Amino acid sequence: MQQVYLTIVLAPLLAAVIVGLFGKRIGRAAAHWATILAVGLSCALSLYTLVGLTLGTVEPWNENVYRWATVGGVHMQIGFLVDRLTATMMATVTFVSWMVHIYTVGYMRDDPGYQRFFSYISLFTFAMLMLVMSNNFLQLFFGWEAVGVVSYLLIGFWFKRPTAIVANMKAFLVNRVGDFGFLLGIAAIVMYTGSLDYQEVFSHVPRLSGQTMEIFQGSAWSVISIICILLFIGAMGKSAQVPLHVWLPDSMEGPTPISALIHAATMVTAGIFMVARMSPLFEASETALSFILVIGATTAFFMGLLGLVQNDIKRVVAYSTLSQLGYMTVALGASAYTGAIFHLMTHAFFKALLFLAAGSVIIAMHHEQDMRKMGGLRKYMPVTYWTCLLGTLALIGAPGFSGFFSKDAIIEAVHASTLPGAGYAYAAVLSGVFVTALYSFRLLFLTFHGKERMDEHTREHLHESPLVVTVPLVLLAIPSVVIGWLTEDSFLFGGFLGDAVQVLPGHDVLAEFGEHFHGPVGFVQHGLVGPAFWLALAGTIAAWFLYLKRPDLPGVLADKFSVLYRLLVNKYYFDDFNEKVLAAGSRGLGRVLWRTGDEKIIDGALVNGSARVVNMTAGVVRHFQSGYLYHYAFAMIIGLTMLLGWVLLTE
Amino acid sequence: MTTGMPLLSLLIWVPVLGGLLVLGIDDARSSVARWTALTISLLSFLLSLFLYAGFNPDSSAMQFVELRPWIESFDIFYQLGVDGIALPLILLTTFITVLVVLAGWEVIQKRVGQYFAAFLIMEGLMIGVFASMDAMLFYVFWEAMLVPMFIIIGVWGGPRRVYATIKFFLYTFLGSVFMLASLIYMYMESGSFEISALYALPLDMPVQILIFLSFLAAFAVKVPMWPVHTWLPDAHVEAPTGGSVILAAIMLKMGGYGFLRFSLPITPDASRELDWLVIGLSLVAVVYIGFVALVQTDMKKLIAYSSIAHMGFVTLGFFLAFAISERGGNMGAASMGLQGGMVQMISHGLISGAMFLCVGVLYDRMHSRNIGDYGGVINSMPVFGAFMVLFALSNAGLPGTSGFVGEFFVIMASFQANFWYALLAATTLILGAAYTLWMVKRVVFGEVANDKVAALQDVNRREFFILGVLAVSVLALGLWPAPLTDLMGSSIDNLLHQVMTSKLVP
Amino acid sequence: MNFVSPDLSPAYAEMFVLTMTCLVLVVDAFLRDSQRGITYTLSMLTLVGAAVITSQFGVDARISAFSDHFISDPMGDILKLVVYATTAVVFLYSRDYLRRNDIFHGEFFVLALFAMLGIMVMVSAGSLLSLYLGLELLSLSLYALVAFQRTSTQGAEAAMKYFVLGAIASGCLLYGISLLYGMTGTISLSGLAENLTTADQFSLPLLFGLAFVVVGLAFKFGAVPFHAWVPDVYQGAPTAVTLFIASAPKIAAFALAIRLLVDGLGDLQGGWQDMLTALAVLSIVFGNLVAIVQTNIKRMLAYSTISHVGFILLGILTGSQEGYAAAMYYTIAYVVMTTGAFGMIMVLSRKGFEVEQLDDFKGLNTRSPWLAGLMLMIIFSMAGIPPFVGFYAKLTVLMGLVEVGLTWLAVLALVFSVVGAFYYLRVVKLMYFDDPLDQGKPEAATDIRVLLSANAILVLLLGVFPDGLMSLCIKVFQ
Amino acid sequence: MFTQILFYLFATVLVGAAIGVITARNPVHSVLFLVLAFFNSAVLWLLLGAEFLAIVLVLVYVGAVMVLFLFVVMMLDINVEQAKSGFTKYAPLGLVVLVIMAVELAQVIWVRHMGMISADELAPVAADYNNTRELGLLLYTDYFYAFELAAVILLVAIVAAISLTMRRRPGLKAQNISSQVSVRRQDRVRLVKMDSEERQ
Amino acid sequence: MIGLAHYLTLSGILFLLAVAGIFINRRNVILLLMCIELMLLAVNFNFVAFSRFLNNLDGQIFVFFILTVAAAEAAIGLAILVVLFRSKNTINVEELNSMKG
Repeated sequence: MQQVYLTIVLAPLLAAVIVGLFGKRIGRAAAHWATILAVGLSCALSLYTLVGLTLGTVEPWNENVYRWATVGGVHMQIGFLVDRLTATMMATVTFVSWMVHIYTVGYMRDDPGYQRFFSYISLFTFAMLMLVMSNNFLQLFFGWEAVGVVSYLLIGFWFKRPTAIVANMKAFLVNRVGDFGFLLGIAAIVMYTGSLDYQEVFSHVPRLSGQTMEIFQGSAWSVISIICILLFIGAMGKSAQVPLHVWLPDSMEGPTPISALIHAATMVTAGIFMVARMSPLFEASETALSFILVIGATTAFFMGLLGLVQNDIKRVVAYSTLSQLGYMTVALGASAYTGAIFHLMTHAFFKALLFLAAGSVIIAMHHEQDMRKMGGLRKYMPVTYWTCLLGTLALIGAPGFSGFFSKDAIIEAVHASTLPGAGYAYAAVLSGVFVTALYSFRLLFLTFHGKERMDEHTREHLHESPLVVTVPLVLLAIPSVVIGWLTEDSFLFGGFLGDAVQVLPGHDVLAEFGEHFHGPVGFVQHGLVGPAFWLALAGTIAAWFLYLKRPDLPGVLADKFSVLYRLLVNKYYFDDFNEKVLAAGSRGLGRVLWRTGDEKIIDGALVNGSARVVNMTAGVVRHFQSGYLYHYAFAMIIGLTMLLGWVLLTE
Repeated sequence: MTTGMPLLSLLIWVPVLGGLLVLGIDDARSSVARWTALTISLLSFLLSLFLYAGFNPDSSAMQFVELRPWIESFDIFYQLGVDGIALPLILLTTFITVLVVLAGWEVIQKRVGQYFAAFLIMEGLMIGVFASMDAMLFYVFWEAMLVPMFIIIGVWGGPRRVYATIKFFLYTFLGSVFMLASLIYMYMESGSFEISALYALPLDMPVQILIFLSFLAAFAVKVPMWPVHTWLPDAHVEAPTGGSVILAAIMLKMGGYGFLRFSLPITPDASRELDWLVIGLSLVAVVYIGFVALVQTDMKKLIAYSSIAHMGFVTLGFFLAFAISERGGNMGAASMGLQGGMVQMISHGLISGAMFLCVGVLYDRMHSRNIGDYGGVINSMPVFGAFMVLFALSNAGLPGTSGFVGEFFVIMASFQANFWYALLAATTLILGAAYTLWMVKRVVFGEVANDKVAALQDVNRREFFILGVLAVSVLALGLWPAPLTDLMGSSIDNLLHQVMTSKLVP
Repeated sequence: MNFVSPDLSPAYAEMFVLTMTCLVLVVDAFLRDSQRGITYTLSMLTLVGAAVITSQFGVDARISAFSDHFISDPMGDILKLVVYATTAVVFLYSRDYLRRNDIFHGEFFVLALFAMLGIMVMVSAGSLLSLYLGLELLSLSLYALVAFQRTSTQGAEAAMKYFVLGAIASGCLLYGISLLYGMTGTISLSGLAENLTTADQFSLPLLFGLAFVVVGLAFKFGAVPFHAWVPDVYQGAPTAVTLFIASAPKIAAFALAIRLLVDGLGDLQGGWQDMLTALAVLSIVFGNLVAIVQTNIKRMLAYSTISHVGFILLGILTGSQEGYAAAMYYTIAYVVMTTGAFGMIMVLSRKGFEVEQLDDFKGLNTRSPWLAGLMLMIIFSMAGIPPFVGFYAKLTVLMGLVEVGLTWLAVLALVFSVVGAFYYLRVVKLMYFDDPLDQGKPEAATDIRVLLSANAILVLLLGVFPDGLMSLCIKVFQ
Repeated sequence: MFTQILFYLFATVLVGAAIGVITARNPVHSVLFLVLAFFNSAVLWLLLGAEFLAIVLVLVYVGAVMVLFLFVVMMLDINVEQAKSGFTKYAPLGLVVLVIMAVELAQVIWVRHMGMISADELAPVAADYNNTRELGLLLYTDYFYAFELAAVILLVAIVAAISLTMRRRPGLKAQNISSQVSVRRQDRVRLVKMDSEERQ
Repeated sequence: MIGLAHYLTLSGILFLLAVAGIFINRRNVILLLMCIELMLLAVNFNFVAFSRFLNNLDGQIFVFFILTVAAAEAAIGLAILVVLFRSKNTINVEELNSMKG
């Protein structure tokens, strides 16, 4: 199987390298064919693997490919761990990626950086696969940063746009903050287990659970909690959890396929995947789980709220992504790892769908993204509209749609959780459902329904997107609708992920939950009576009322609750804080250290100062050489006197 | 082990004598000078490959040993040899020199022969430093190096070159005279300048501390460590591209090498006693310099500051062993720290060299190093932009590039020494990315800033080759550092053993 | 009382030089100005002959002659050979220079040879009297040489200063000698040494005598605070004379120190060590500092000499054989470097263009890369940068210091050599980094160029292979 | 007793003469005071029994060297008024140094010599002792080498004096081309930096 | 009796006066030359006295040579003086400072 896995990983890389280096020479068509074929191959093989693993025809795989380095007795390897969890991720990643590749052919048709774009997204696929298929922390970190870099490149794809190149730097730096914690977490792991290999590390967990370390003098911190929290800080960066979420909305500066691929479906879920992968570790630390729970819940609710006031179509989707990532994180905190992964998967499909639909709209609107200038697009772009509607329904968790299964499972899991913070989390995710429905339908109504608010010229050219755009929409809409039916049972309750996810018996909220329900139908029945469904419905109705029935109301509300409104519009002032306090502070500090520390004190006072002192002394001393004979003689006589005096004194 | 050929001597003297040869070629025949210089540098590179081929990485002993009497009156020998610590640095030296010769190919138009001669002579002397097994021989090479560097910066440098080069010279000279005093003192105690004899010399704690401090003065200036770093930005800014490259890629490594070869094994107890000092200064370098780099407006200065910060990792990695052993930690981690420092040196050699070459490429076209004069370079120079971004990312320690490896090892190791060490060291993840990418953002990306930028020509074949070779090495080392770490492994372990053995007289 | 005819063989060289000098004097008196070449050739022959004789009659161990007034030993032989070589180099460098300045007179050669004879006498002195006479022979010739260019106001002024201060110094020296004589009753160095072993070493009059003697010695060296003549004489004298004064007499001063302090007053080491320490420290500090602010190259080199003298004194004050050897090595290295430096100044001078100011070195690398390269080596050698001989000179001295436990002095000396590096670097800076003020190419004769090259390359070669000279110096003190 | 009186008498005059040498305004007076000092010294040396040296001092020194001095002083015809500048502000410092030195010398001669300089009696001499003869014997045997050197020194003095002072054609006002050509810019042209004048 | 110390004292006074003459007076150079003669006289006193009290003729021989050398020295000194006067037209010590620093 190693060849298969290597092929899965290397095919996109190879395509990326070829297209990247020789893109200009081989031309556009060759570029997209090369990458699409390569990623398609990966996708096919990933599906083959997934199916094989599901059916049991393929054994889980955990072997090293090559030795990266051996340092200080630690063997650092590059290798693959392929089990059902990995395979699920592989399949999701490659499938979404493949769709995006195809979609890009249409979306980027006229862009001068066509080849470069294909190279990047192929490279991204490679990096993401390295991340998910890794069997050790080193490679995980490699993939982790590599996806970050590709994301950096892609957000800044239109490098002429000032906003884009600010956004990509911001994305990279904020991610780096997360990685900072992540790397320290890895360091802690190496310290306490002496290994980077997952299995070996996990085998040390029982030994570690009692250990403490001193961070401040005399304080004892649980080692495992420290490790988990540090790792989770990494996940917060990558999966855009509060307060490291600030980069994600800005990342919408990148082309839409990127938003779909990276900033909705795959990269941002890396953190979720990572925590799930590390479940044996996280299970050992309730502190860390509580922390995750609270962070996730905060993100889920408060980021959703921001979606309400955004006018940029992609930004709404982006905030929705943030909020959904919060849901996944909450699931992790509640030990419902499978729930998180399940939501990850469903979300990947419907969110990619939503993004691509938004992209389709944007194409039609000639790269206009402001929803206030849209409206009534339904009749011009029916395919887009219908797929978008399906995606929206999935997102808000309409019963029967894929999002319903995963989201309900999460809500129930949180409900069942007994960890500190679970109550807050439950309240947050429930209210989140309402908010989700509200902003989702707000988007739908503002875009596709109501008055046509675009200018004449645009209206005349409105038409449905070409097939390369709509086909992926349709292909993504299918799983968005049905995947829950197909997989819910085995995924959530059937132990599909097997040993890949470990849950302590006391934490196993999903199992508890699963005992009451049997099959998707049961699940749907349960959902119809739960509070979530009613909240979603309420949200939908509210959206209808506010944006179709009384379009003047939102403005009135905004005036009335202007404090709250400004808070939301300014995104809780996170950006301002970062820009005005952190960034400006750093620059100010740097300037002080440079101008004062380096230039004034070290260089000015010490280095040049001593040079000046030497020079001044020399300037003074030279006057002893006055040119007068009697001074010279005097000096000699004084010297003589000194010598004689010295003899007298020491004798 | 010995191939019968005095390979190390050849490596030292071929470039030196070749340099003298090139020196004799007058300006009228500058292309002869260029080709001769290139041939000689390639020859040295080839020789160093032979060295690599014949090296046995499993042995920690000195290999390719040559021993000849030199100054018999004082038992000073012409004694050469390499171990796993010196060899990579020698390879780096010969490799970079080839690139530097190429980099100066068209750019240098005045006193061509002298220019290339200076670099070739530098090369020989630098190899001499790495290959010396006799402390006095080491010192002679160490100091002699100042002369060509002084000339390089001063003759082909920028407008403030005089200030920069004299500052550079006096700074480093002042640092190394203290080392000389220590060496003489130890000679008086042991009767030999042989480095291995100095290892075996028992020393009292107060003496060790003095010796340690004097070594610190020499090496810290070279590395350079905060607060004796201020010569570096000036020197870099004023030096011609080739000079900056050599300075950053190799000369800074001398300091690190000195710590490994002298400070740690000769004064292990003082190192243990004063490890906080070095670690503290290293961390200051990482954090403080990181902030300073952030606000630079001159590209070369920015890279120079980034060099200081990166070299902070080297010294940090070297001195972790004591804290680790005091915590009863795993000595593997100590070795990881040392290895990390070494890898960081090699990698920094490649990356900083590449960064300076990139700036050189721009400078040759625009005659400005000011970040504000650029913007949107990638529009007119896409290939160059790609290289620049790649090197910038490696500079920021991206996994998969060599810049990551050393930092990774050092952070791993420092965590085992002290949580806070690791925490501060890891800030480089953020700061390093911040200052590098911010520069990239302002220089490479964006709308074309002005007509001059719009008129820029993309890299030519020669430049493409240089940057390409460096890019490949940076990636190769990042994706598979094992060959390098294996090369050093046993020597590092041997060194660690030496460092952990107290020399105090019981 | 019968007259015992003394064995003259140890002094053959001196006799030869004296005879030849008289011959030169007489021959020159009958020559027309256009025939001065003969004087020059004869003087060179004198040196060659002296070298042959000295090497032929060289001794392996110390012998004394002329009732102990004369000593012949290996150190003396080596020093004499160096002096011959130095003088020859001086003559060669000076020839064109003298011609250009219309002072190509026989007296120059005669006086220089007399001065050299004085040095030889000092080198071989076995008593305080012959030391004194040798010193005066040297000094009187030098006084005259400094004023030799009679049209030069500065030369006369310098000569006057040199003369007055020199006379004061020899007055002090004599006063010291008189005290030493009074306390020991002998003026022979060996007798002095013999009497001192029994005498009370801490007797105040003896130490006073020592102090006075040290003054004379320090003056000859040009050590601070008895250095004041050095810059003025270096600047004021014609460069040819400066070259001579800067080189050969330093060997005499070294010999004076060894003969007087080591051979004669070795037992008073406790006394003179401290005195020399003070002088050395002052010299190194003052010389290096004031050199920084100089604009005249000759004057700068004068201060540089003062600092070098400090190093030589450091070697002597160790009181160990290694230290003496180091000082000797340093002295010889210094002489090699300084002849090169002044030789360069003369080579660069042209008819009507005297290189005096540091700025005259500007852009030398563009005008003549080869000469610039040579000067570079000399300058870096003076700064003590390996692989040039100046480094090893410093190194041996420092090793001597550390060996006797004077590490602090070593460190101090090192730190100030860093300060000193600054003004040396400035010369390199002028030559390499600056643009030339004029484009004229140096027009020195081929033999002078060859000699200059050899001189500078010797600076390098002695650095790359330092052992030969070093072991020679060590051997003579064993 | 008589010798004591003689000693004090001549010593006093000697010191007085020495003071005269350094304080006389007119150089001619100084020379004459110096001559007086030498005469007194010669007498004191006679008291010590160094007859030969006493005679030499008078004959050689006073007779030749001092005359030479006088000659030069007269020849150069120095303006007495111009040369009269007296003591300067450094004089107090100089006096301090002198006092210190005097104290130091007094220490070694009178206070702390530890008996080494306390000899009161001249060594007795034989009846047929002839100072000149004894010196002569030594001079041409043991001091043969030194004697030769002294001769060389005198030769040097001759050569030097002649070469320095002999002018081949006195009074010739010839043009010195070399010195004209070698004039440097800074010897001739003085660049003066001035503020430009205010416009009226 | 008149002892050795008396002579040494006398010599010391002469020496001091010579020194004083050198740097207290700032008149012409000839005076400096005379002070040097005075200094040598002091030295000679020392030698003669020591020689007599030690009953050792070396000292007197030394004086003989000092006298010789002093004569030569005076000749050269005066010759330089003449040269100086010719070129500068002054022998005022105050004006001999064209080189300094």
